[in-house]
Amino acid sequence: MTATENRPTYKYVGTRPIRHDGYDKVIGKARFAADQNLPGQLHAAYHRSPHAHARIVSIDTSAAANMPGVKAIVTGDDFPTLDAKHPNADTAANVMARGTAYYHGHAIAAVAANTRAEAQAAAAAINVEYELLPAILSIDESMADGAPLANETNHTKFAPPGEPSNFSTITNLDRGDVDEAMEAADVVIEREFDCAHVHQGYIEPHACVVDTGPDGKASVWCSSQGHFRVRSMTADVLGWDKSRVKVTPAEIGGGFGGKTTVYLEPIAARLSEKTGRPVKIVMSREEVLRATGPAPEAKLKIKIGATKDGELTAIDGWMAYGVGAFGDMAGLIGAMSIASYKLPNLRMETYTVLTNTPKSAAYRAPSAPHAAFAVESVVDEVALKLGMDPVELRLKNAAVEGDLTAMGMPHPRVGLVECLEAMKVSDHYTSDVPEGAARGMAVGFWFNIGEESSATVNLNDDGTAIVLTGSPDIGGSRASMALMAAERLGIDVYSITPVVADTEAVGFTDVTEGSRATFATGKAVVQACDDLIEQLKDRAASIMSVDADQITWVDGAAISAAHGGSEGGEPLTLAAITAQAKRTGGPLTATASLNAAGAGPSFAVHCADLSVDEETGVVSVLRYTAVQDAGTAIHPSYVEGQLQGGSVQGIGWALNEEYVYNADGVMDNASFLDYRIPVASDLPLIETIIVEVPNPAHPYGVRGVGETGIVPPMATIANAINAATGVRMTSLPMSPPKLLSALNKRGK
Amino acid sequence: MKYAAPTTVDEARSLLADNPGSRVFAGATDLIPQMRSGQPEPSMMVDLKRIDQLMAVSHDGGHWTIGAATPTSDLTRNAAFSGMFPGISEGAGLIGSDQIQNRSSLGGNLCNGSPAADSVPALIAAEARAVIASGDGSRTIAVADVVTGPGQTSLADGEFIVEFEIDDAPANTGDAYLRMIPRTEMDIAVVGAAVRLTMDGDTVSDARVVLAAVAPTAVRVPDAEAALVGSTLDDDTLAAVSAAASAACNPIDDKRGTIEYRTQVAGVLAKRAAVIAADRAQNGA
Amino acid sequence: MPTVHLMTHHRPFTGGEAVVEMDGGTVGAVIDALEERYPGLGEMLRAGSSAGIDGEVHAEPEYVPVSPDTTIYFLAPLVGG
Amino acid sequence: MSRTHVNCIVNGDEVDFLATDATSLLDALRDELGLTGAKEGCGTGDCGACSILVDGRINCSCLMLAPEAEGSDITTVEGMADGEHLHPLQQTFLEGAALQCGVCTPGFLLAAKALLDENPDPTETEIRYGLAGNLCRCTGYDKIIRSVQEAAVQLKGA
Repeated sequence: MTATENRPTYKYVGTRPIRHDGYDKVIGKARFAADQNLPGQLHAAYHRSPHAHARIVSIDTSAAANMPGVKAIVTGDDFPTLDAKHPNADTAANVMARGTAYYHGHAIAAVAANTRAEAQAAAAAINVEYELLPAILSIDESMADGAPLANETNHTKFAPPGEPSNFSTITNLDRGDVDEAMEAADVVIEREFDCAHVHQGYIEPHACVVDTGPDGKASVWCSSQGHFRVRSMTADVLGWDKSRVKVTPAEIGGGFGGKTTVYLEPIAARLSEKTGRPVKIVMSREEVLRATGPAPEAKLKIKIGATKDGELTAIDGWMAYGVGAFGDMAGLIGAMSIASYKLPNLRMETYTVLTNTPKSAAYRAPSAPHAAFAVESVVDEVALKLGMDPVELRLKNAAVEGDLTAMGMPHPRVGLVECLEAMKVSDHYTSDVPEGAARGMAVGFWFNIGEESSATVNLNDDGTAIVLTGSPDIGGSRASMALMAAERLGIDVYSITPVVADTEAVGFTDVTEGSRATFATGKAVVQACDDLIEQLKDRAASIMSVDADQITWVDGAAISAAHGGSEGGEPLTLAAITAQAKRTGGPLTATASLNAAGAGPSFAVHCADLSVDEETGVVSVLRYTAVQDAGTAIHPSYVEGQLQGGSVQGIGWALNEEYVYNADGVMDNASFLDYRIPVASDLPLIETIIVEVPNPAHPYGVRGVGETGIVPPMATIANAINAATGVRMTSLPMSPPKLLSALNKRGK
Repeated sequence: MKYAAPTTVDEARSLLADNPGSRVFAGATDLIPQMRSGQPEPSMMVDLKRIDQLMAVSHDGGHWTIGAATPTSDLTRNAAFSGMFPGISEGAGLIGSDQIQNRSSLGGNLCNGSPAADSVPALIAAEARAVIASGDGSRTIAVADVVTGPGQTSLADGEFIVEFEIDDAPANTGDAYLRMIPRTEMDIAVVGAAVRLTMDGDTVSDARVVLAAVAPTAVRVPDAEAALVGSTLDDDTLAAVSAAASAACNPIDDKRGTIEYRTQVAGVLAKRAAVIAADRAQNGA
Repeated sequence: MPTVHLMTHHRPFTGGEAVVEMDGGTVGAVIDALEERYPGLGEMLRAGSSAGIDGEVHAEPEYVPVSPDTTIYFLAPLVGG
Repeated sequence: MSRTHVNCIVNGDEVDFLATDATSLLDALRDELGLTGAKEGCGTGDCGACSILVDGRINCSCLMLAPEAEGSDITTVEGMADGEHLHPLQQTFLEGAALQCGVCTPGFLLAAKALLDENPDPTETEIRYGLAGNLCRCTGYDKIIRSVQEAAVQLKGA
């Protein structure tokens, strides 16, 4: 269902057409990266580090080079070393080790051969001599005084130049007087939390095919959330101009932030250059888990003070995010994502630390889920202690326009209160808790981002249209682009063909991340359509022999005031004008490019009913509802899908997903058998309520919806488990062994 | 690696004898993932699914005969078999997804040698026998004697299981298999428990309790069986069953569960399976 | 004069001041002026490349015009997944 | 490397191909026959993206050796539609927005077809367990389950 604030009624926006790319996806015709093949292509495979941290003394490729079918081998020596300040220096060091392996699974060498089996056999035959270095395998080890360095090239960001460090950021946020406020508080709750590494878990492993020609130009087909970023990263890692790399986006089989960087493309490009043949690389699932992603692990302490009538007066926190072997800002972003409450007094001490584990990658609202798990668990305890309804307590403190976020900036118009009100009256929240079950709820926030986008809209002479954008479609964005163009131009949504164009066919566009595609790229589409409407009015003026300022554009047609305006005269439809395009000045086409400001933050409120088998620690989620402010839902089905998908990823994170490392830093569960993402039988239907508080910075009010849905589930589940058992779980995942152990200790 | 698909048991014997390093397979649902994770490839994979005898399920002469390569979905779909041995059917039906069920077999599940194999405890509780092609003839041993340790069996090179024999369950007998997994499907058992009870009115006259995933092999729990026999499954009995099951555990800590967890939950599942088995013995499956 | 709000890690450069006033016709000009008064701060503000300007978040706001009543919040670069 | 000649029926047509004995049926379908609808998500039978029907039963083609297909009757997602008419499951998946990225969709469609072929009137729980061998990371399964329910209704009415 949708809870809509006063917003205009649209003809196409808010409808649910079958997505344009859907047909190919249900008949097996859609081309994902691994489905691409080129004549004469080779297959490449990796030799990866068996150690979590080791100096590479020597690499002997001679035996491998003489094996059947082998055409070329590359190592770190085949790539330039980028200056430490280069924005892609870490990416370059991650895609192929230079001198040091920083985690188990770090790429050491790659082999191209006639078949994948030959490449794998040769990769295994590469002989590498290592000198073991001390491996840092936890946040505590990394932060300990005198700890060995996880990566000797790392320096702390935002700090004066100094010695290498295990800290990527050490930053604080503060306002007000936290100590005084805690002193004055009637209730103070403090808890410590920890969160294991989790993976984005997209079903499609990373894959690419690259053909580097004799002219030195590389054509790349790959699975990515941003082919322009693949272009720039591939070029940078190889030391090439961007014009040497053309990236054609394949259909992408899930990303969730994990496909916002490169792993394979520069390696395939170099192998292809060396062999003169196209090179295909497809990761195995094991490689995906060992060498890509994951989201950071974290340890957090959160202390909240409140008055006896439920006003949250102060928050004092400590957060450390472990981001793997290369720098990041996860700790700072985690703290900045505390934005749901007024909280006049705030102090956050944050750290981003390195460990000898894979370089972490973005995962849906990156860093916010960890922080929300901690904060929303403590807020739940405050409500319990005060005997207040958890929704009422949150309504009393909910941030509204003008309230400060943790990073200090005031909120623009946001919809948290509306989401809480929608939850309060929802069928779920107003229903009785089922016998033997318990209920929990929590809220979540994500900033959403703008960034650069381009769009080109071409009108065909029969009045149909092509919409070209540079935003890979990871969950229905082509349909959204077509809906916005249809709305603007006043033509049927199925007369529009939305296309994700390659890097040489459309203007630069940033990655599909940060819930920005429908917001920022959508804004570019609308701008291009507005440009076309001006052109159409000019053409209509010519056809009608009136001045252009006499023409208005209404519902897909030009109306001439000189002919009586909307009251009289025949409207000239878009198709009637495009039919005359050749006679009135040529093709009708428009391009818009922008760096979109004003991304609208999005809030979500989730509620779960669950039962706990107190003898085994198994949690069964019985009912789940996700409420979220979408601004405006362009295609409500895919907005619901984002809420549902984010919720379920969060439920998996809450209950079972985790990287299990052994004492040597080797991931023990690198398969979909033992890295347990939720299966269909684990779940109930996920009910959704879309709240629409339009974002004034978007022509249709879009906020972006992709990310916020993963923020509330962990605390929602933890709060419900607490309600069911009286046990406050503070460690993710809340897996059966951990929950049973906590239940055993209950009351002791 | 070569592939061969013999159509007779004798043909399979010859292939194994003539090709050192060869292995038989049915569903390969364990074998292929093991090969992909870097374990050495066999020189030859001998596909047993084209031998009719290994794909047949029959019931006569007071016992069931189940071809070792028969897909477990054939067993779970077999109403007569599932009616007599709901616990065996339950265990067989828990080996992975529907996709896996159409490939996985009792022979493969047993000979993979995993202590967590879901179909094994109830087979042991039913005192099932494995008929093994051996040399030019065959030998028959208890299913309980096939697996000797993780990944290890008592089968010699060139031997393979042809079929399983399970005597009809006596009157007023019921069995049940429960396992604990973190998700609801697709996982390997963290703990499994099979119980088979024969009832005389409200009193247990015969009992078998077998646990999975808590020791190097599936284990029978004589103390739990002793506690059950002669009881009416009162609370004290169930507590004793639980305690005996936990005491029989010798598990490991791994990615799937801790020693503490496995030990405790083994007791819980044994107790719960006993209640279900008794109900089935008295009221039918 | 535009009001500039700084994050905690910027404040060592300003002697702890969280809010400063600084003239300039664009965000870039404001940053240049801040660098002149607080050496080192400018580089840091450009490295952290987002700013909230009168309620809207801008990425790399160098040439965004500011007026005397503009409020600027310098932020860490925001990303997404 | 010697290769085996395999004859089978795929989507109603008699076909033959050559594959090494270690080749998975999935790779043979994709690389030898050009049928790339089935995907490799894990290679270990844990995700179901490679699901196909073999003699009417749902199987993970990544867990089958190519020569095992000899003589069998295989259906891939490319063979689900009847000419220009989509299978009701394909239509309800489209209308119900049951796919986001779409990479798991072929496997889900075939697993759902196998489920409904055997059980035309499944409960929600039966659908969830029947599809538990297919992982989807985008949708949270909600719209997939609803679309299968809708297809079941349509198929019964047909």
